[in-house]
Amino acid sequence: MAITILAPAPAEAPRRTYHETDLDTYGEDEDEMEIDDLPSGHRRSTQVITPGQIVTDDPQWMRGHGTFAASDDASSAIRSTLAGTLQKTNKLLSVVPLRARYTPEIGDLVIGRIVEVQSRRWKVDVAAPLLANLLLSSINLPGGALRRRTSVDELNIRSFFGEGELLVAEVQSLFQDGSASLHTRSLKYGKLRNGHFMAVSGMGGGAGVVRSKRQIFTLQTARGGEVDVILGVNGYIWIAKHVEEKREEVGLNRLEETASQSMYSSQNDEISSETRREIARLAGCIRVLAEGSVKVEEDNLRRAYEASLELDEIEGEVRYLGGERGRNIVDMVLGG
Amino acid sequence: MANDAETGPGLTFPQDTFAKLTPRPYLLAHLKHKTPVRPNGRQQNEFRQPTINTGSLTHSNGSAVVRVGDTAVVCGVRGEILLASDIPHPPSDDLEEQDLVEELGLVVPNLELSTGCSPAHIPGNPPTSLAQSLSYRISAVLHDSHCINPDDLRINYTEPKTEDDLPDEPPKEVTKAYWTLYIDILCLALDGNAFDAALLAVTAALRDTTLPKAWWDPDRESILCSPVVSDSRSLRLSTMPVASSFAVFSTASHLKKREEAQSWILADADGFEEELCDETLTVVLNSGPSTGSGTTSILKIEKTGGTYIGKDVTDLCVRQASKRTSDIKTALGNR
Amino acid sequence: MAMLADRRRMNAPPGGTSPPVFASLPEAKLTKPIRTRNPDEHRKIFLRTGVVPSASGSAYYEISPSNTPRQTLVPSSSSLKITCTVHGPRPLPRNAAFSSNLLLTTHVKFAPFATRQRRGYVRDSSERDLGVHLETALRGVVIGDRWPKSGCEVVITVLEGEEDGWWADAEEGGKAGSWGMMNVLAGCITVASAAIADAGVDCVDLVSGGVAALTAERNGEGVLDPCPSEHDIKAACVVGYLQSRDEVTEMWMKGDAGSGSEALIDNAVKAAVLTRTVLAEAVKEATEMKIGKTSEAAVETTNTGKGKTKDIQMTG
Amino acid sequence: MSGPNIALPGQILGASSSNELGSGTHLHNDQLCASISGPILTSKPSNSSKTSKAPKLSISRTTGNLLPEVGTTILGKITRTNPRQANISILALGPTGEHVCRDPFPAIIRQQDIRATEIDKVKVAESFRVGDVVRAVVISLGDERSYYLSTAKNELGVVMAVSEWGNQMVPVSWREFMDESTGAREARKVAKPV
Amino acid sequence: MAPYTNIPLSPAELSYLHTSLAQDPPIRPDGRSPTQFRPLVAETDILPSANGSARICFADGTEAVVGVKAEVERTGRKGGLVRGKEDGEVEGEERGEDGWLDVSIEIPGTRDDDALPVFLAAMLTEALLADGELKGRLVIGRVWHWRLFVDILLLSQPLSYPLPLLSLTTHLALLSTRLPALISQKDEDPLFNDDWEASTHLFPRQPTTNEPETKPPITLLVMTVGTNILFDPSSDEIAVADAIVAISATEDSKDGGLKMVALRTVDPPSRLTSAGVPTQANTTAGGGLSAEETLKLREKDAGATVWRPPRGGVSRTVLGRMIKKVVEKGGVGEEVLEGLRGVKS
Repeated sequence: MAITILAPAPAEAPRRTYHETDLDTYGEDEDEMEIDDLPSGHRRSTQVITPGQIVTDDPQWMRGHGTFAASDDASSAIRSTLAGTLQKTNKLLSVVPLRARYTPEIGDLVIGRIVEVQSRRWKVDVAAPLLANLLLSSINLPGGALRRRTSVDELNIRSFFGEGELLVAEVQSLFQDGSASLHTRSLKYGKLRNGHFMAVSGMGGGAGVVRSKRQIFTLQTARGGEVDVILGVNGYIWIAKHVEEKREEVGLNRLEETASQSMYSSQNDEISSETRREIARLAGCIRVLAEGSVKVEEDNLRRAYEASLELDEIEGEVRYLGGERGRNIVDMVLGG
Repeated sequence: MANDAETGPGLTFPQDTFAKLTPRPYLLAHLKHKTPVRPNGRQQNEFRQPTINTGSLTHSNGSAVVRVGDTAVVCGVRGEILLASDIPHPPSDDLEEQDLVEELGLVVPNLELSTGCSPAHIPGNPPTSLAQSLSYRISAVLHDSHCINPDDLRINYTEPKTEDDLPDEPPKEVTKAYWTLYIDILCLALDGNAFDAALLAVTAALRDTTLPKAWWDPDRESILCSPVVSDSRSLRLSTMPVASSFAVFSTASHLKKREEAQSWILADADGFEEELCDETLTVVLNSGPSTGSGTTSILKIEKTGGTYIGKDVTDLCVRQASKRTSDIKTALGNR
Repeated sequence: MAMLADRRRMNAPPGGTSPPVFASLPEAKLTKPIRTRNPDEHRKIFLRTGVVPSASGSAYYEISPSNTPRQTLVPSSSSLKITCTVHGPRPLPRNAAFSSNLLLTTHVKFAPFATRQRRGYVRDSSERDLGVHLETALRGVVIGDRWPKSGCEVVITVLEGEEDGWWADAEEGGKAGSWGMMNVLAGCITVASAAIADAGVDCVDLVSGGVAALTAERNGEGVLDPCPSEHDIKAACVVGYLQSRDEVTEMWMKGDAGSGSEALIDNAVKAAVLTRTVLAEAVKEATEMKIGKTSEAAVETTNTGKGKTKDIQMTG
Repeated sequence: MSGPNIALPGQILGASSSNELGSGTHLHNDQLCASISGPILTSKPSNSSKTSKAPKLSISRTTGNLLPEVGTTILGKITRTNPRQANISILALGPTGEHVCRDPFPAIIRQQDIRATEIDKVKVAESFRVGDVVRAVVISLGDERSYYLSTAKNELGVVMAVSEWGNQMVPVSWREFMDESTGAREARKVAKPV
Repeated sequence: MAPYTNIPLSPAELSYLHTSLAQDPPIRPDGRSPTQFRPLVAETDILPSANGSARICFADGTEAVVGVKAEVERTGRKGGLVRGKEDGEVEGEERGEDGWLDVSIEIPGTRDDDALPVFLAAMLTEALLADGELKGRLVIGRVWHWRLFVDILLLSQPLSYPLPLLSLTTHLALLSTRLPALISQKDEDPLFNDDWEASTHLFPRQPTTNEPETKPPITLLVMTVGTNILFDPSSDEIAVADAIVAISATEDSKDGGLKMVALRTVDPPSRLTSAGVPTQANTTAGGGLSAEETLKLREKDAGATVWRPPRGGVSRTVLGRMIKKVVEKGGVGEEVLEGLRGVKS
């Protein structure tokens, strides 16, 4: 059947991820916020606050992000500016939006796409409200650390990164306006090739990529060998064939040479059909996780991948992981 | 100074390159030469000879294609019907007959430059100020010269006698509708002096215009026309306006004293010369429709920019324009 | 029809005007024109390049009406007259982003006097649609990656457009099908290809336009280059065809071809092959002329180069 | 005219294995094809290049080069200067401007690309003035607007200049032009005559 | 989701996608089979004030709404020729006019006169008018006719080429469209029955089964990569398409199969992508090749190892195969129509 047409259904209630189940006791009472019971830190209440709603008028709390004090309220009242959930950090109350653009923070591992090439820097889309900067001086140049940055590099700037190209980088610093400055001065950062890009929502709210132990990991797939997954904190994801670095064969000086040869290459290596299929399967897993409002992180992804293989064995192989099959995978992931 | 010729390799540039890099000195060098001749090979007072083709557009009542050097203009005249009953403010009775065309807006000339005719006129934009002013100037010439006879545009109807009429009163003739002439001028290639070429195309197209026989059909309460060619009639132009434009090239600059400046009058400037000239003069002469007929009168003298053109120069230009006018009439008369 | 007043143009009288309505008179002898050509014969095409010197490339395309004597004021069969100018490759406008390819844009406009119904000066949707078709036909032909950071504008003015049907039929069913547009598109493709070649932009091939139709009068048998006033068209197809690669960059087909769609496409390609001979001839001729000119010019510069040098020095 | 053999775009010129790719051609299905219309030029393989043994086929461009490329020598006019760079409009391509551009291409000469030596001491204002005609070479396609040019060679630099008094000047040294009617000297990056 | 939707993909991505899709069988990024559509949610009769309406949305949030409104209009005459009484005015079947169908498309982020909505509207219009039946149904009499306004709204940013979505929604909306029943005589000033129950479907239905006897056409987007033919391409897939064709098909009243009524090639965006640089020609490592040598290298590579925008067009055989896949018995077109049959209001 070429086409599946579904009847419209009312919007599904947001799914709760397994580690949040212990919070179920909060917010049961619609009218009253049990702020005191809310644990401090990165846990949030499950109750949704709407813009303008009074969060509290208890004077013990301080106003954090996503809140404001209206002039005609009692001086202690705190109102929300967003639709989101409440988060408490000691005495600071902030509202975390349900869905928002990524807000860069120093040290974040992000994936970005070059939007504009300027004379000494690039403008990079990292799904944040403002474009990030990547300075020519913040990238690894072929030839190693000793190589001097000459004006020739400025003339060749487009051969490092051109418009549309993807890179993985770290947020080095933030500007006054909140935009990020990136760097790629590590061998694990740099230009991306040999794979597939996808975007889900990133840190800032909603399901999507979250900050976790590891953003970059390698998965041993069933048939397609090793596949690298890079989960950018900004919600941009790269799934690519794992390419072994040939460390042993070359000496120290030559290492730099080989690294530089491929460092800014846009030429893909040979990738087998099996690997491509596994990359597509992983992409499908990420998509069902995101659509099922489950956090996209290493453990969940591994579980989803296993689940998809299991389902293939039980129900026969289905390459397209959407609809019913997708929901089953999400259930299996949440089931642990 | 002779050794200077060897000083720079730049000085053996091809002519086109010279013209592009240093246009003013290039033109100046030509005009200051012992036997001055313009870069385009013409004499100072020499106009480009037009070629005129009429009647090539099948959907127009009249049309003309005019090529003047590398400037090419197409003009199509299309007649549509304006019902007298649709006119919101009917003309008052004391209106001079000859002003009727202008009053009712029966002639609608529009000049379009955005046809890709030159790199500077790329379509997709509203008409440039140049295009707007050219349309307006052509409209003004057509109205001021009264070259179109309002009677040619009337569609009259003789009302049948009714019983109320007095028996010996002559049958009453009323104008039920007017022909409106849409004059659409497209510049296909532009190399300077669009106005002369456009006006020439308009007059040639108007001379070529035939309007179908039209009558009021009382049953249908509308105007009907005859599709038969032999029923149609030509527009009779009572006068023929011809434009001749001149440009002034001057060495005047803020670094020089005014007396040291030199100036040249260039007839029918091309695109390259127009770029370098600030002062222009256009003379429109009006005369009888055919060769040698009627007296020639000055319809318009338009001058823009600069301070060089005085009484004497104007006089000279008018004389050259007069010669130009008779040339044009010969060219037109041949068809 | 009353047009919106446009302050930048001369406008129609406020009362609004309407095109003349013709009476059917016995002496007018109105007969629908009949195709006299063979079904696989193309009308004669006139094509010449280099008609607008100030443009990088240009061409003029004409199909003259097939029947000659004219007794009625409204022509029975239409003709096609198209001019095309190409500007570029040239630098992109100031605000444009970097592009590693040639950015080709097309612009198709009918002259106000191009069709029986007078057209306005602002592009209408059918003209924009033609522009998109033409862009599709041309983008596959130019080798864009050889012209980084540059743009190329293809501007087409249709001086005379093909009719959509016989004018006296028009009152019944209005302007049905707008079949004339397909002939106009085929003309636009051919003339643009000539103008692009004239401008010296790298192309993988010459692209020529061809039209074929299935008509009611010939049961199932297709005709090449249909003149809409001579037929009752059921389905028609335009292609932009690359003969040396046997590829199609643009195809536009509509109407009820039933099972004959494949034959219809083949016929359209046949028509495009016929146009291509004219196109190739015109491009070749123009190239020969240019070679002649440049060699002459080369001789001239060497002779006059010194003389001009002196002229310039005199101004110092 | 019994002119040369003219190729049309799309025309097959031969197998790509036995012919070397030249300008104005492209490859399609192992065939070398013309991509512009013009006379076919065949050049013998040069002995120095080891890679190509086949003759090189190219189509001569009747329109001349259309775009500046890296390595193209150009002629242009200075439109603006500031301490870091000079803005210039490219008006013609080729060492003597054989091909005139229909539209000017915007370009810049950075301060460090003006001279080959003593780069740090070079001042833009002592090298170019607005209106100077300059010969330069393209060193980069640059950003979305400007090409990057260099005059860091003897034969590159200002070839024609007008003095403050509006008179044509003549070059008198590698760094000066002179107005012969006033005798005044002005500093420039002078192109060495070739 | 991405704030800059019009940035091109990187050459490495394009190359990866293209080779994946060119495999046999093709590997689509979301694992679909070549003829598989993304699942969609559809319903009809969602706008009570319209004569007919429908809504379709994709899982990624793309959503389209179509409303059909019919108005009564006097049939006018513009120019041309009037036949005199002596000719004996032909009293025949009145034919509808193309101008009576008014399709307008609104896509967020584009203007009404942008190329995309103009092109899409023209394509949908010509498919609807192709067989002349629809406009014939708009005739009320000699003097009056219906004028049909089909307003198509894309509610979200177009994440992929929105044509199939809009076409399927339009199909459903027209199927559900009803016109009030006429009470007055043919050429009188028209008067209608205000009972909605008495209204008739624009596409008449069998009285017993309530199944439509004829159906409006559907327009499908088909793309090729190499020799593979893919249906309902996503935006990533379109970015590397060698050729894209929109094919409109409708049910053939004669044999119950499908027939093609319109076809248009769509300019593949892949032609405007930037080419990749082969590692050999990469200048970042210093040294590097001259401009001419780089060009030669790229030309010889011809997209084999790095991405190069496709050149030329599509062969006639591939075109023929695409048409066949849509209209053949048991082909994709039939399956789509079958799927749409199940949509309830």
